[in-house]
Amino acid sequence: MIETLKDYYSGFAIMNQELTLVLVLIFVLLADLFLGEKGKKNLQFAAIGSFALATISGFTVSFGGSQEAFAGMYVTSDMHVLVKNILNIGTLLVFFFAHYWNKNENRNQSGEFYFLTLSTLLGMYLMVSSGNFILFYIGLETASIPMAALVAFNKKNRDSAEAAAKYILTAAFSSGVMLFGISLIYGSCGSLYFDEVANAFQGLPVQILAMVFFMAGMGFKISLVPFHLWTADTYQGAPTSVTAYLSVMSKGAAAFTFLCILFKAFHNYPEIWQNILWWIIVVTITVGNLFAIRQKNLKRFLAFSSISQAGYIMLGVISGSPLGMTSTVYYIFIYLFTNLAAFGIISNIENQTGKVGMDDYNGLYGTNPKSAFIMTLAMFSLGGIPPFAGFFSKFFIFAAAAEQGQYLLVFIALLNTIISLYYYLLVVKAMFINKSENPIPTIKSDNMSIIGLGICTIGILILGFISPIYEYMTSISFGM
Amino acid sequence: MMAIIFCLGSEKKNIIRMVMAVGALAILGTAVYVTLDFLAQREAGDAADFLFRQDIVWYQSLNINYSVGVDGISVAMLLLSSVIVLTGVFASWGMEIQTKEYFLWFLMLAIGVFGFFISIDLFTMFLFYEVALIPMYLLIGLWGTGRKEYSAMKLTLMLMGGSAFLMVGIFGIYYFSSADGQLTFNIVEIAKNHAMPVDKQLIFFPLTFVGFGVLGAMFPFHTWSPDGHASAPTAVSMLHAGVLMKLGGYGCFRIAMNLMPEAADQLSWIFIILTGTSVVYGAFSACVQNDLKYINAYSSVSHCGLVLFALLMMNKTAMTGAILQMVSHGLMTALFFALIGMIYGRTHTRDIREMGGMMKIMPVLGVCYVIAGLASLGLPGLSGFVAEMTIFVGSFEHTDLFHRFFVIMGCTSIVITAVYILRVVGKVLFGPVQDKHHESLTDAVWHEKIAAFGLIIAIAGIGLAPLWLSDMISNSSIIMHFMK
Amino acid sequence: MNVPVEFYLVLSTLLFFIGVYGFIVRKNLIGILMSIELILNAVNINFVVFNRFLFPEKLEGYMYGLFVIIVAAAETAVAIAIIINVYRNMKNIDVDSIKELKN
Amino acid sequence: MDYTVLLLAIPFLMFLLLGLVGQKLGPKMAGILGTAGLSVVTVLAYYVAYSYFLNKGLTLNGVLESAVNGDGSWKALTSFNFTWLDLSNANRPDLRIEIGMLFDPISVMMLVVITTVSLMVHIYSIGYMHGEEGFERYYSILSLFSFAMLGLVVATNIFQMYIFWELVGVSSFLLIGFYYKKPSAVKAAKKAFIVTRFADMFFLVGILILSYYTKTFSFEQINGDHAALVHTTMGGLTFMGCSVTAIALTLIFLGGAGKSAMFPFQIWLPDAMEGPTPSSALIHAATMVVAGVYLVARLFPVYFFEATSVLTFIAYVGAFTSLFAALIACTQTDIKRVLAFSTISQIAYMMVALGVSGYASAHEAGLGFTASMWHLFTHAMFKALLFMCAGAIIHAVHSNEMDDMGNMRKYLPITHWTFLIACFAIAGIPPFSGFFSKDEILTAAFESNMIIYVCQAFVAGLTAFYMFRLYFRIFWYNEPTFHHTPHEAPKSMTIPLIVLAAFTCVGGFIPFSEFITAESIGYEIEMNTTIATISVVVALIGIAIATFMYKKQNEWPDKVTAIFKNFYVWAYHRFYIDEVYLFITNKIIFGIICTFIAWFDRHIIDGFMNLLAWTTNLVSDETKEVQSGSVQQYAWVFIMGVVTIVALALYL
Repeated sequence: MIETLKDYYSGFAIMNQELTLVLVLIFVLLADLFLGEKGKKNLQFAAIGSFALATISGFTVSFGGSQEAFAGMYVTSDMHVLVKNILNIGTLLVFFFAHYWNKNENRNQSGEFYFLTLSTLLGMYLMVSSGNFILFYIGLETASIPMAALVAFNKKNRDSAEAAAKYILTAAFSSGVMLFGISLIYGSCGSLYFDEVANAFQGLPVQILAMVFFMAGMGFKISLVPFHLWTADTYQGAPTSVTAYLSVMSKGAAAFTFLCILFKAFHNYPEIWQNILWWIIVVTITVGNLFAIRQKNLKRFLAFSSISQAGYIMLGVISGSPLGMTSTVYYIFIYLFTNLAAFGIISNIENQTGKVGMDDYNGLYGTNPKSAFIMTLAMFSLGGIPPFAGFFSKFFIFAAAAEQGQYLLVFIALLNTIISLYYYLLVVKAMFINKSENPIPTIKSDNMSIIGLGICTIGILILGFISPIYEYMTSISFGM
Repeated sequence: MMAIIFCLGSEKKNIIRMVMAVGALAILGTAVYVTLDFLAQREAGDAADFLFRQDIVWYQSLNINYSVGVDGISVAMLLLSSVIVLTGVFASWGMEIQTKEYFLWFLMLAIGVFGFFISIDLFTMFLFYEVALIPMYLLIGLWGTGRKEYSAMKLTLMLMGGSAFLMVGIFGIYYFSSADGQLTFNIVEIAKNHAMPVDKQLIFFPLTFVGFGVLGAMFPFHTWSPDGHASAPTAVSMLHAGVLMKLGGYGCFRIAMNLMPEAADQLSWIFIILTGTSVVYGAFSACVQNDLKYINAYSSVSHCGLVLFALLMMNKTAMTGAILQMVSHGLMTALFFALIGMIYGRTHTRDIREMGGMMKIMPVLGVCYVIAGLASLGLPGLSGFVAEMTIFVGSFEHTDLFHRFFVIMGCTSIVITAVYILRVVGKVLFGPVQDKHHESLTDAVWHEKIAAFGLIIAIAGIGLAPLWLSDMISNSSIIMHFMK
Repeated sequence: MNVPVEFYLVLSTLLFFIGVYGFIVRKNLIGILMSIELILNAVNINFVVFNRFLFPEKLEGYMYGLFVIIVAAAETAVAIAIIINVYRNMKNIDVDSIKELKN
Repeated sequence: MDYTVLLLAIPFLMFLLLGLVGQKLGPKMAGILGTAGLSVVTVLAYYVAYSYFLNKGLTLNGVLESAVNGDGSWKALTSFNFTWLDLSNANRPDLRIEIGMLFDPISVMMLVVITTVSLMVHIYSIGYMHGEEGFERYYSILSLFSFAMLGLVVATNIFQMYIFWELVGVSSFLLIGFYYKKPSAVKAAKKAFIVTRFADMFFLVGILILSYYTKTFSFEQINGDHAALVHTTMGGLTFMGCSVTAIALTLIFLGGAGKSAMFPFQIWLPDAMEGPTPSSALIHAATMVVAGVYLVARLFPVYFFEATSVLTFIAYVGAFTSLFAALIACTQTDIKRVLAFSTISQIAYMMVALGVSGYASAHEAGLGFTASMWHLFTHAMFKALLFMCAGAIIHAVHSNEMDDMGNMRKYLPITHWTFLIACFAIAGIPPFSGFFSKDEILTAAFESNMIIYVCQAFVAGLTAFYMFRLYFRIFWYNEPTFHHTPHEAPKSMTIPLIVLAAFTCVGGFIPFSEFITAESIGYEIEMNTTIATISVVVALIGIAIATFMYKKQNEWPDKVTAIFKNFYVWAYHRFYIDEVYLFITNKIIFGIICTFIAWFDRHIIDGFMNLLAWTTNLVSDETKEVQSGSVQQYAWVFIMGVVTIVALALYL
C-alpha cells in the first residue's frame, strides 16, 4: 500500500498521456483566452498542432507490462496506451475534418470546441485506465458531460438543441441506472476495485441484477440495443464533426472499457454475462441493420450502421480471450478510419452545401469523383469487403467469437452482414448509379480535410495488409 | 507471379483498351508459360502436390500465410480464366462510358479470380473470393442493362449470403482441423493432418458446400444467376458465368470435399439430390425462356449443377470430368454471352420472338452461335462432350439405385439441352427475318471476331485433343486422394 | 434508534423507481431532471447505507456518494444549460417539443 | 498410322477447308475440291476392300497383315488405335476412349458403300445444287458427314462409335436445315436432331451399363470369344427381374432404332426430306439411317449369346415397322416421302434379318446376318438411286407432289430407265440386286419365325405396289400442265444415276456370304426356290395392281380409298404418331412441365428470395415507430430492457 507521499505521487509518472493531454488542454484554454479575435485562425493551428504533438508523443510511451498507480485505482499497460493512442489518432482526424467548420460557421466557438473535445478525451483516458468503479465513473462522466455541450454546439439550430437534450437526459438516466447497479455491486461485494469485485462475485441474484444494471449503462455508451434509442437522434442533430467523434471515439473507448471491466471484474462467472451479451449482440446487429435500411439522412443512416457495428465489436468482447481483445481493439482501430472517412465526406459536403440526404448524393460520382470514391471505400470497408481493412477486422472478430465456439452467433452476424451490405450498397448506388438532375456541385475541400481523408483512405486501403499492427496488438493483449 | 497491369491515370479510351489488351495477352502468356513449365516440371518428376509454391507469413499469430501454388486443376482454371479475360477485353472493346472505371473494376474481378485459384491458404482464398464478388455490383449496376440495379443487388446479396455460410465453415475447419494444436489455414496441411472429427465435419461441410454452392448456382440458390446474367454487360457475363461460377465448384472441391471427406461421403446424398435437380431443372427452365440471356443463364445452372454433381460422385473419373466441365462450360458460356452481347448490341433486343434469320444477316456470328450451341449440347469434337462423357462414365461407378437414378436423370439433360439450344438456333438464326430493320445490320467486326474465334479455338482444341488436359487434371494429388 | 438495513434498501429502491417513473411520465424537462436527481439520491443512499452497515471499516461508499453528488451537480448544470437552449429554440421546455428527430 | 488414316483425314480436312475458306474459293472450286477429295477416299476404300477381301491381306503400317485367321475366318485388323481420353479410375483401370480404325468384313463393306454413294452424291450435287446459295457450306457439311460416317464404321470401340454417331447426327441436322430460311426445314432439322438425340440418350446409358461391367469399350474385347467377357462380367446379373445385359443391349438397340428410324422413332425421317435431295440420298437413305443396323450387327455376338430375347424383340420391332411404314408409303403423295417411308420399311427389313439370324455359318444358321448386311449394301445403292432420280425429277418440275408429275418418261429418259431398274430391285424382281438380298431375308425369317415371315412377305408385296404406284404416277399417268417443259438433268447428275443403276444390276451376284457372316467364316448360300418363287409372285401381284390402278388415270384409286376410308385417312396421316409426339412435347413437356418449372423458379424460389428482402424492408418500415423521438419512451424501453434481461439472466 501507500508508503509515503513520494510513492503516492510517483503514480503520476505512469500517467504520461493524461498529463500530456492536460497540458494541451491548458494550452488550448489559454490560447483561446489570449489570442483574441484575430488569432482565431492561429488558435486552430495551435490546437491541432499541439494535439498532434501529443499524439506523436503518445507512441513513445511503453511499459512492457501492467502498471498500477494510486493503489490500483489507475491501471495501465501497453494495451491501454495503444487504445489511448488510437483515440488520439481518431480525435486528430476529427480535428482535421472540423477545421473547415471551425473556420467558418463555428469560428466564434472554435476554442471551446477544442477544449471540450479534449476534455471528453481526458475522460475517456481515465475511463479506459480505471481500476476502480469510482475512477471509472468519473472518467465516464467527464467524457459524457462535455459531450452534451458539444452536441448542443449549434446553438441556433433546434435539432442540435433537441439532440443535446435527449443526449444529456438519457445519459443522466443511464448513468443513474448504472450507478444503482454499481451501488449494489458495492453492497454485495464490499469493494469497488475490479479485482476485489471479481473475487467476491459469486453469481448471487443481486449481483447479477447489479451487473445487468451496470451493463445497461455501458450499453448506453456503446449504443447497444435496447439502450440505443438516443443514438440516431443525437447523431442526426449534432454537428457532423461531433457526430463523427461520438460515433467512433466515444463508442470505442466505452467498448474497450466494457471489455476490460468484464474481463477483470466478472471473469469468474463469464457464462452469465456471455449469455446476456449473446442476446444483446443478436438484437443489436439485427435492429441496427433493420433500422438503417430505411434511413434517408446519411448521418442518421450512419448512426444505425454504427449501432450494428457496435454489435460486431461486442463479438470480440463475448469471447473473453486475448484474441477477443486483440480483435476488438483492431476492429475499433479499423472502424475509426473507415467511419471517419465516411463522416469526413459527409461533413465536407454538409459544410459546403448543407446536404445530408441520401438522395442528394445521387450522381455524386459525376461531380465529385474523389469524394464518391472515398465514400465507396468507406462503405465497402464498413460492409467488410476485401481487400479493404474492414474485411480483416471483421474476419478477426468473427475468428475470436468462433474460437469460443460461438458459431451460431457468428452465423447470425454474418447473415446480418448481408443486410448491412445492402444498405451500404444503397449509398454506393446513389453515388454511382442513380442519376440526378440536381447533383451536388463540385466542391473544393480545404487542405486539412484533404489530409484527413487521405490518411483515412490510406488506412482503409493498406491497414489490412500490414500485419505487424495486428501482431503488436496480439503481443500486448490479455484475456480473462 | 501474376503480372497484373493497372492502367490508372489514362483518360484516353483507346490507350486504356490497348493497355488492357496487352495486359490480358500478357496474362494469357503467363498462364500458358505456367502451364508449360508445370507440365515440364511434372515431367521431370516433381511430384509435390503443388508447384511454384510461395509462402509469405502474414498474420503470424493466427497462422495466416499468403500461400500460393498450383496443381493441375489450378493450372487448368488459370488457363480458362486468362482466355476469358482476354476475350472479355475484346468483347468489351466498344465500352464507351467510363471506360477507365469499367476496366479497373474488371481487373479487380480478374485479380480476385486469379488469386482464388492459386491460393492454398483458406484466408487468402476467401479474401480473393470476396474480392472477386464485389466488383460485380458496380459492373452490373453501372454498365448493365434492364433491371440492372435490382439484379446487381440481388446477385451481390445472394453471393454474400453464400459467403456467410462459407465463413462459418472456414472457421469450423480452422478451429477443428489441427492435429497438434497448431491451428492452420493451409489447405495442404489440413488435408494432410486429416484431423477434423467427423461430427464437426458433419456440421461444417454443409455450410461450406452451400456457401460455395451458391456461387456454383446450386438449386435452390441459383436465382441470382438468371437476373444477374441478364443485366450484366457482355464481358462481365462472360467472366462471371465463365469463371466466377467456377469458383463455386472449385471451392466445393478444394475446400469442402477435400478437407472434410468423411462428411462429404456421408452427406453427399443430400447434395446429389440438389445438384441432380439443378441439372434437370435448369434445363427445363431454359426451354421456355424467351430472353437469350435467361436461356443461357438457366443453361449455366444446369451445367454447373453437373459440375457439382460430378464432384459429389467422388471418384477420379467423375471429378476429372467435373473440372473438365468447369473449363468447358466456362469457355462455351463465355462464348455464348459474348455472342449474345454482340447480337444485342445490334438488334437491341434479346427476345427470341423478335428475332429471326440472323444467320443470313450476320453469318459469322450465326455460325459462332451454332458452334457454341453444339458445344453446349455436347457435340463430340467440342469441349462439352469430353466433359460430359467423363462425368457420366465416372458417375456410373456407383451401383446403387439412388446414384443410378440421378445419373440417368443427368443423362436426360443432354436431350433437354438439345431441345432448348435448337429452339434458340431455330428461332433466332434460322427462319425468316422477323424485323425488317434487322436486315441492315452488320456482321462481326474485328475485335468481336477475335473474341469469338479465340474462344472457339479453345473449345475445339479441348474437344479434339482432351487427353493432356484430362491427364493434367486427374494427376492432381487431390483427385488421387479420392481414389479409394 | 436502530433502523434495519433492509428498510434503507427498500427506501432507496422505491426512490429509484419513483425517479424512473418520474422520468417516464413528467412532461416538463426540469421535472425529468429532478427525477434523475431522485435516482441519483437512491444510489447515494445505497452507497452510504452499505458503507455504514456492511463495510464500515473503509470509506469507499461515502467517497462514491460524494463524487456522485459532485458529478450530478455538473451534470445538472449542463443539462439546465441545454434546457435553456431548448427553450430558446422552441419557446418552451415541454418534453413533447423534443420529438422532432425520429424514425 | 499410315495411308488408311487418310480415309478419315481427307474428309475432315476438306470440311475444315471448305468450312473456313469456302466462301473465298467460290462454289465451283468448292465442288471440285470436295469431289476430288472424296474420289481419293473412294479409291482408297476400294483399294482396302480389294486387298482385304480379294487379296486377303492388308498392308498396315508398312506390314502386310493377313486378313484371314488360321481357321479360315475373317480377321479384324487395326491400323491404329490411340488413346483419346483416359477415363480410368480405381475400379476400371483400363477404361479409355480410343480412336482407331478397325477393318473387318462389315466395316470394309461399309467403307465401300459409303464412299460409293457419297462420291455419287458429290458428283450429282454439282449439278443439282448448282447456283444454290451456300453451295460451299453444303459441300463442307457433306465432307463432315463423310468423315463422321467413315469414322463410325471403322470404330474400334463403342465409344468411338458414339462420338461419330453424334457427329453424323449433327451433320444430318445441318443438311436437313440447309434451307434454313424455310421454317419447315428448320423444324424438320430440329425434330430429326432431337428425336435421334433422345434415342442416343438410351444408347449412352446402354454404353455406360455395358462398359461399367465389362470395364472396356473395345468391340474386340466385348465381342471376342463369343462375348465371353460379357458373360463372365454381366451374366446372371438382374435388375428388377430383368437381365442387366438385356437391359443394356435393349438400350443400345434403342439408340440404333433412333438413327434407323425404327418405330416409335420413325417420325423424324419423313420430315428430314426437307433437306436437299442428294443429301437425303446419302444420309437419309443409304448410309446414316443404316447406322442402327450396323450397330446391332457390330454387337451381334453379344446380342446372340447374351440376350437372345432382345434379338427377338428387335425382329418384332423390325417387322412391325416395316409393315407400318409400307402401309403409310402406299398413301403418300409427296414422292420423297414415299421414298422415306420405303426406306424405313427396308431398314426394318434389315433389322428383322438380324433379329431372326443365327450365328454359326454351318447350315446357314447365320443367314439372317449375311442377308441383313447384303440388303444394307444393295438397298444403299438402289435407294440412293431412287432418291437421285427423284432429285432429277424434282429438279425438272420443281415440285415434290405427284400431282405435278405424270407421263415424264419422254422428257427424262435416263431417269426413267434408272428409276425403273431401282423399282425392280426394291420390288425384288430377279436378277436385280434387291431380289437376292430380300430373298435371303425372307428365307431366314421363314426358318425362324412364321409370323414374321408372313408379315415380311406381305410387306414385300406392298413394297412392289407402292414403288410402282410411284413409278406409274411419275412416268405414266396423265400429263399435267407443266410450268415449263421438263428437261433431262445435266450430265453430272445422270452419270451417277447410271453408275448406281449398274451397281443395282450386278449387286446381287456378289458372293456376299463368302465375305460377311456372323461368325466371320464364309459359306455358300443355296437359294430356297420355294421362297424365291413366292416372293417373286407376291411382288408381281403388287406390280400388277399398281399397273392396273395407276398406269392411266381411272376411278379405281378413289374406289379403293373409299373402301378403306378410315384406314386410308389414318395411314395418310401416318397414324397420327407425329401428333401424339407433338402433344407430348408441346403440351405436356413444354406446356406443363417446363412452364411450371419456369413459373416455379420465378415465383416460388426466386419469390422466396424476394420475399426475404421484402420482409426485411417491411419489418424495417413497421418498426420505425419504435424510434418515436420521445425521450421518455426511450427511457421506458431502456428500463424494460434492463428488466427483461434481468429476468432472462435470473430465470433462464
